[in-house]
Amino acid sequence: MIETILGKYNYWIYIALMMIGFYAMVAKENLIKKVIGMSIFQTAVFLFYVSIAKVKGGTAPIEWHHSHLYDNPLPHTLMLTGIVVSVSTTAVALALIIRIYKAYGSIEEDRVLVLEKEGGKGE
Amino acid sequence: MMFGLAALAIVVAAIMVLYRGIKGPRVYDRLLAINSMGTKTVILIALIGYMYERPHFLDIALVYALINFIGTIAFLKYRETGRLD
Amino acid sequence: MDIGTIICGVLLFIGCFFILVASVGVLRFPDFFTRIHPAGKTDTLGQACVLIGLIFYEGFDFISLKLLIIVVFLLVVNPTATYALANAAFISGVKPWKKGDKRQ
Amino acid sequence: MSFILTFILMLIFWVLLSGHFGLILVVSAVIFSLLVAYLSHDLLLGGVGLSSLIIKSVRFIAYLPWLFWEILLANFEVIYITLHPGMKIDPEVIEFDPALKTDVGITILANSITLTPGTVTIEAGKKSGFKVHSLTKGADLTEMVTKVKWIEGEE
Amino acid sequence: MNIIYSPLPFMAILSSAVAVVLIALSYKRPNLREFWTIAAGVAKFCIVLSMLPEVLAGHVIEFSLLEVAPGLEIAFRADAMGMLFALTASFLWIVTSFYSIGYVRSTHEKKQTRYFMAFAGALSAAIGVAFAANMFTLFIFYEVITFCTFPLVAHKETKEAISGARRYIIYLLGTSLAFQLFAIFLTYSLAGTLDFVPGGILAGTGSKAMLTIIFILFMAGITKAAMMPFHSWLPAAMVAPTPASALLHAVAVVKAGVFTVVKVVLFIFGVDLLKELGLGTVLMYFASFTIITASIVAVKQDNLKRRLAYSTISQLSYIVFAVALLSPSGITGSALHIVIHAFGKITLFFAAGAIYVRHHKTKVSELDGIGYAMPFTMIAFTLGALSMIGVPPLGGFISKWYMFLGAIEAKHIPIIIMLAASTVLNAAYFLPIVYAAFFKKAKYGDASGGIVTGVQEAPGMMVVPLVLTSIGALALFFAPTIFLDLARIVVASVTGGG
Amino acid sequence: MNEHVIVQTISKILIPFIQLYALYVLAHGELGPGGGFQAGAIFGASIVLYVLAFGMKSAKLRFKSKVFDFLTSAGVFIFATVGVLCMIAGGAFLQYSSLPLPTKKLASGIGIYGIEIGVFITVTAVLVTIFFETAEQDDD
Amino acid sequence: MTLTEHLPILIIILPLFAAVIMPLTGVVNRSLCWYFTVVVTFLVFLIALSLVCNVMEAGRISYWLGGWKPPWGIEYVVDKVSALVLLVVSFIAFAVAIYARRSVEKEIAKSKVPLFYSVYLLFITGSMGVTITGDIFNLYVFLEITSLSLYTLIAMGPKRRALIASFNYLILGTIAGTFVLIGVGYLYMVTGTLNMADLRVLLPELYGSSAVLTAFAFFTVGLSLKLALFPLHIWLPNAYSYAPSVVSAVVAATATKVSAYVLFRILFTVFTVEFDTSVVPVTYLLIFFSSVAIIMGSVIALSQTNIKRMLAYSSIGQIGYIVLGAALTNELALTGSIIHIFNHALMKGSLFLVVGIVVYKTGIDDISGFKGLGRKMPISMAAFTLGALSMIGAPLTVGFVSKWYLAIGAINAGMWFLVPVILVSSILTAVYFWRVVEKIYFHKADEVEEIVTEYEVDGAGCACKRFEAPLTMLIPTFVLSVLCILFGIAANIPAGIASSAAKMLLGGGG
Amino acid sequence: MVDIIEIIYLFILIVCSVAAVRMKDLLSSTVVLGAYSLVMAIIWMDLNAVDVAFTEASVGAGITTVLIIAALSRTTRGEYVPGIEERYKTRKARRLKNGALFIVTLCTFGVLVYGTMDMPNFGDPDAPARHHVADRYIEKSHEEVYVENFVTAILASYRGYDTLGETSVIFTAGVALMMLLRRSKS
Ligand code: NA
Ligand code: NA
Repeated sequence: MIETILGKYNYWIYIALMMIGFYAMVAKENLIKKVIGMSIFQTAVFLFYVSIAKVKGGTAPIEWHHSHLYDNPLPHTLMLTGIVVSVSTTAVALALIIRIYKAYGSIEEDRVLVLEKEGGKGE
Repeated sequence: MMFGLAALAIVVAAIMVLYRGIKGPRVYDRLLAINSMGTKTVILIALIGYMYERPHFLDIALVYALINFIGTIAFLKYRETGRLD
Repeated sequence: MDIGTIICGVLLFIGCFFILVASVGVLRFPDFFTRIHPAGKTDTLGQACVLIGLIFYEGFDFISLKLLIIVVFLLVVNPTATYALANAAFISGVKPWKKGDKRQ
Repeated sequence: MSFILTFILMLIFWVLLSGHFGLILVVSAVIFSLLVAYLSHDLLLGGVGLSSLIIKSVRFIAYLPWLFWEILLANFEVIYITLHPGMKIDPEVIEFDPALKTDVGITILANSITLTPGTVTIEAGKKSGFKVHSLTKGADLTEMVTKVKWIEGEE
Repeated sequence: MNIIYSPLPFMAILSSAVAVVLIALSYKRPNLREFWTIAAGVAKFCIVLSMLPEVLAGHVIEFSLLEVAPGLEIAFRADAMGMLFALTASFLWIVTSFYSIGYVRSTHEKKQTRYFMAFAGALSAAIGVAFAANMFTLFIFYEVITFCTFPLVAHKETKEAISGARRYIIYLLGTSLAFQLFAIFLTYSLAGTLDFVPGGILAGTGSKAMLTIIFILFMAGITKAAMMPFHSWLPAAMVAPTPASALLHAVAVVKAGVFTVVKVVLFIFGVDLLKELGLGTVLMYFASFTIITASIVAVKQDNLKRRLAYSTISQLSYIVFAVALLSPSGITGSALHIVIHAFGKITLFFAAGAIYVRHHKTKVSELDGIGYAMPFTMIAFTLGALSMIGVPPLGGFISKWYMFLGAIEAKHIPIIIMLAASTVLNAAYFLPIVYAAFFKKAKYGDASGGIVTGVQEAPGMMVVPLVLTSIGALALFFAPTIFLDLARIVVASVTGGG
Repeated sequence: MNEHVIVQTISKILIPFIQLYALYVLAHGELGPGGGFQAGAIFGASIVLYVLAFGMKSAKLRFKSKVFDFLTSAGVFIFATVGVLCMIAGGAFLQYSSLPLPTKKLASGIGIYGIEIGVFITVTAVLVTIFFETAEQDDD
Repeated sequence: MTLTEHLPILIIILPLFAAVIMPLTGVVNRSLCWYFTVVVTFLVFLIALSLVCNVMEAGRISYWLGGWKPPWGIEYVVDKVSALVLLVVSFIAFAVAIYARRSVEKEIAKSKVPLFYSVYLLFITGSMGVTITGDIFNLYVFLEITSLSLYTLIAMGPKRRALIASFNYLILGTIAGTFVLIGVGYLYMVTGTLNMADLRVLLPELYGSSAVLTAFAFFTVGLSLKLALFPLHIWLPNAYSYAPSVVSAVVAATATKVSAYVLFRILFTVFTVEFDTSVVPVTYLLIFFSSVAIIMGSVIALSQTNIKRMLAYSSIGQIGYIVLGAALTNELALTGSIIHIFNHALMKGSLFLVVGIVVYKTGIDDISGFKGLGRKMPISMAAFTLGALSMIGAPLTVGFVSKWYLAIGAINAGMWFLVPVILVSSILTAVYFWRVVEKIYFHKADEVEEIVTEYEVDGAGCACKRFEAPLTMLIPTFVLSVLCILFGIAANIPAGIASSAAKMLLGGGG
Repeated sequence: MVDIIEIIYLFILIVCSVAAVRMKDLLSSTVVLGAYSLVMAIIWMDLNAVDVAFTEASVGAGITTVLIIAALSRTTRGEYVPGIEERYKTRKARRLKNGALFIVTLCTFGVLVYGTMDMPNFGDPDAPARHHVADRYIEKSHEEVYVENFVTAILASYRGYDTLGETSVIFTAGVALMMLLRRSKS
């Protein structure tokens, strides 16, 4: 049991981070907070992938005459893609937030919905 | 070992600075702290390179230094003028 | 142990000491403008010491050149960032702490 | 002029960074240095004559040892203050106008002040002059101002 | 029994479908438009007639159009049962067309093009139901009828019309989707086919409970047969113009409903299986209940068309009842009643329409003495009514006679009492109208308030058709041969030659 | 910032070096960490720094949005074209070894370099575009 | 390699090239963009068509990207299912592209039209990439291209509410995408491969592993979110109803279908049917949720007054059908499910296109806006009616064919109690569509006429009579709705493909 | 030693993320998110993920932070804090929503924890992920792709097509931003 817990500490942290991000993403009313949550949520997954790649005693996956034990390069590669996707999504999200603010004068989800019903513009 | 101890010392320093970063009270205090954390990150990356005996990844340290600088400038510009353009 | 390693050790020790003290300063000082002193310069010097220590350890090759570039970069960029911080705070009306004021 | 200079500088910088000399890399080095020179030569060296550049650079390099010494001193002072249980500080803001002519001069002075004795520049400009935050009262900056003025040259 | 492969059944359907397009195209020229209607009717009737000799000779005409998906085939088969329905429908369409033209022109209805298009479409679909070779094809045309008749019901576009039409479509579509389709799904997955086979396809395929469920689903799903409690769409649909009601009640819709019931009973389940399950009796009692209840309700209606509507509900259940006897004479009676009721009921509706067009009367209580103003109409009405009651020498008597025989064959003696009672009730709601029309003093007036004197018949385009259909109702008593032969062929096939 | 002098001066000095560094990262992607994405981001960062120090107006005079629009497309185009060239040369999409070059090593090297350049161009252009579009205020 | 062998990559790379060049084309000549889009989507459609033919003849096609043998490289797989989905997507893309011209002119700012077509093509590229790939990580990448372009397209809607709809979709879409990514990670962790075919070989040994189960759970939830299965559907109604008309149409016809297809792939080709039914009883859960979706989608649709919202909720119900068929895991039901992907694309596509026409002509997207349009736009309204009949599942329409297979499949699976679910929803569908049809043909137009004169550009003065939409809009709309009937009558063709596809999926091929 | 640093940093990561999410001042929140990225960088380095560290530094952390600031500059900085009255009014709905979301989060958490049980231990050299496909990348990429960085070998050659997809994602984002925010000049 202790072995399971200690042997996988990276995974526990990744789970915790993911949940923090996830909760912020869905529960926060402020749209920018949602984006911040999203950022944490996604980096948590990167952490998971990179943790898979780790090999005890392994070294960075770049050819090196001293070593024959490398970490797994594939998850690293995959996460480069993940990072790019994350940034792209963030950019689009922020653009939408700017537009929402322009249209409603607020970036709070519940306020915006109220304003939508009333047909007005905040602030 | 030597590098490890040094790294640990810097980690301790980073924790102290981070405390200031989270506590504030002003956003400037946070910024100051985070900027300082950024430079510590640069040093740590260099040290980790030596700990793994693969120091040729200093490019990454350099990028962090650069990004840290640009980030700080961006924060401050926003703080002063309320805009980035 | 060769001489480079020893010099490196010494420099690392000094550097780390500077950095730790700077951090203590950031924690202890009463306001933003006083905190900026340790953060802006003691830190910089500490970092420079550590990196120069690494240069001594490495000897002269392309890696130490890169370390040197980092040192120069930090020395150029850090004070600028410090200045920018201080300037922004000052302009936006943060009042410097005077002796006898409350801690912030 | 500045284009060629920038190109050479960039090529040197590349060699410092790279340390590899394969065919593709060398070709890239030349092309990319040209590209950067084309894009940004006016930023780095816009409108500076070669001779004044050399003079100023030499003077600046000569200024550096003194500066490093000052930095070292400054740091010991800060360490002393930081670790002293009584925290003997009495900050003040000093205002003065060093009457520097060039941006580079102002920059050098401001950054030097920031790095040295218990002082941090909080404002610097041609019009506004300098404002410096000092940890203790009575900081003396005149020597530094003189040295920076010397780097700037007398024209 | 020979199978003849020929596209004739499909062409019978197609003829009026083509007419739909032609009618739509000639919307600017009413005379041409009406010409297409009549021409298509005649063509259709001729095509159906041309198949008659073969069918009477005991052959079956088949045509497979296409296979929609494995197991789902659109195919047609003209057999005796279908012929019976198709002959009636296609003949009555011609008559109804003339009557419709007269009706809409004299009431200046709007959207006449849509009206005739829907009319032709509904007829196409009715023939499709008649000639469907499998349940899938039948279901398609069953639904097409619904959609084509919707515009007829909603024709007036008043609030009342639209809400009546809405109820109409919800009932018909809803139940057919919910129950009939469900039953079809179950049937297919049990039997692996949906073909109509004399003697049924379901025997020995599923548990008793499952088959019972399927049967109940079918009966609940064929709402067009207007068995209680799924009958209320029919009175609601009375908002339609009268010729449309005539079409609905006598020819297309309800007949398609009872025809489907008969098909399901005889060709999906089969006489033997139903007897084994004991479901015929249950259905019979249900039908009997509807016969009596609807008749009682009809007696209370003052609105003429509503009274006719409840009469229809009751009469349809005769057909269901008769087939549910599962005896040869019962099936014969059922098949014949499809035809005979059609002639009788269409006459009654035509008469109601004529009264409305000429005198704007819709209520039974307003008809005192109208027999003198509209002698032809009311005599025809009387013939139709007597046929409905089952008085000789009218067609109605023949079908009722076979039902009696069937009940005796099936040894359901108590049900004979029900037949008798219903006859009395039929008389109770029809005869007072006849009595009032001819023997009560006229107390109605025209627009100026004066007493009407002299004959004031509806236009000839309307009167001639209704006289014709009433003669038909009469003729069916004296010369039912063709239909009787057809019915016998049906009986022979479904009871295994017995 | 009211007084840009220091940041501006430092930026002037730094920007060319940052740009060259970005290109260095691009060129050395096969040898060490980094490659087109990172290089593009760093190059983009240099332009962001320019905007921060000198303002958007000055930046837009220097770096035309239209040029970046073009580059945005050009990068992906180059990448995909490399793939298609491999196809034309008889291999699968992006099968560098089929490129008609003397050695496989060179073919692979050129192919990878080609796509990295494509990536670099798109990333630079897009990051700059993104920054321009998000940072610029509506003043009217 | 011959051109034919390259078709699997060309079908992706062609629209990608077009998307990339589109903004530059816009600089040269803005009106060129539309022609360009139409030509490209047409070519893509042709490629899809020939792929379908090739697959039916030769079976599974595998394309090694970069020439690397899978599992080391990325593999493209065209089999009967993916070919069919490719065909659907490309056909809808083509039809909507033709339609787009006038609608886009009206709804999108002029300077953004080239960009719009670019993002449109990216969306198509992404959708097809997701469909054709045989690599689970590549799937994630293309899923994200699809998502990003979709967020953008939705945000271009004319009302400000579109922005919120888009943002909410972005949040949920990111969660969905990241869940898929986690699923990919867990599978990779325990097997060491990303190739679907390879995973299928390696996974059965590990079926007991909790990591595999977790991967499966994340895939299922993530994809259910993407395809808007009932409790996870909340993003869909707003996204569909506030998007520009063109986008609503193309999204409703393709996006959720593609996600559903991906779910099938995970359920049946990465995992095995035994796993889905016995190791984890996920199929029962899916049956439950899809049944709820079928009913709830229809019930909520019933209460909508906005036509786009009504169609959106109707889609939620229809998605239920697709998932239900898969969850029943027998050949007939799965055939129904696959054929419904195709059929629903046709009918929802045509319905949304008609709504687009109405919005284009009258500016109203409320059901009451349809009053009396039967006479004014006879062809559009005929198309709508055909679409509505298909949705109801009237025989001889495509809708009937789907329901037929699903119902028979359900009965064969011993779950005949699902048939009432299907039938009740058909009735509800009939009710809410009939309201509209009734408005079209049996109500008199009220205020429409006045608004018409405002919107009517070319037919000044004849507002009271016909104001049928321009041909570029009318033709694709009508073709789609006629296909609803055509493939309802000649259902043998798609049913043949679908049933062999279902066989393949259940047999684990592909 | 590296492990100790890593563990410490992992905990700091949690602290940063919680702080970033909870702070009311969005600018401070962003600042802390910057710190989070820096901490993450060290973890990448500890895990030998140099390319990830590089990318996260240049593409991820830096750009994201600057973009969020840009967004703040065009919207508003403070998170809206409703007054007591408003909070009181909406408390039921809020509690219900947050409760439901909390349960959803908890469920996800549960599944993840469950999934971790059968995972290979962290750093296990015999883990399947390390072998099968990855072996070839490590052993052959020098002869097959002629590249020293295995990550680059995969990224540019073995899975080069993914990179095209990735570039398309970036391209899509670029076009999206032009569509959403660019003002039409005429
Ligand atoms: Na690299
Ligand atoms: Na790289």
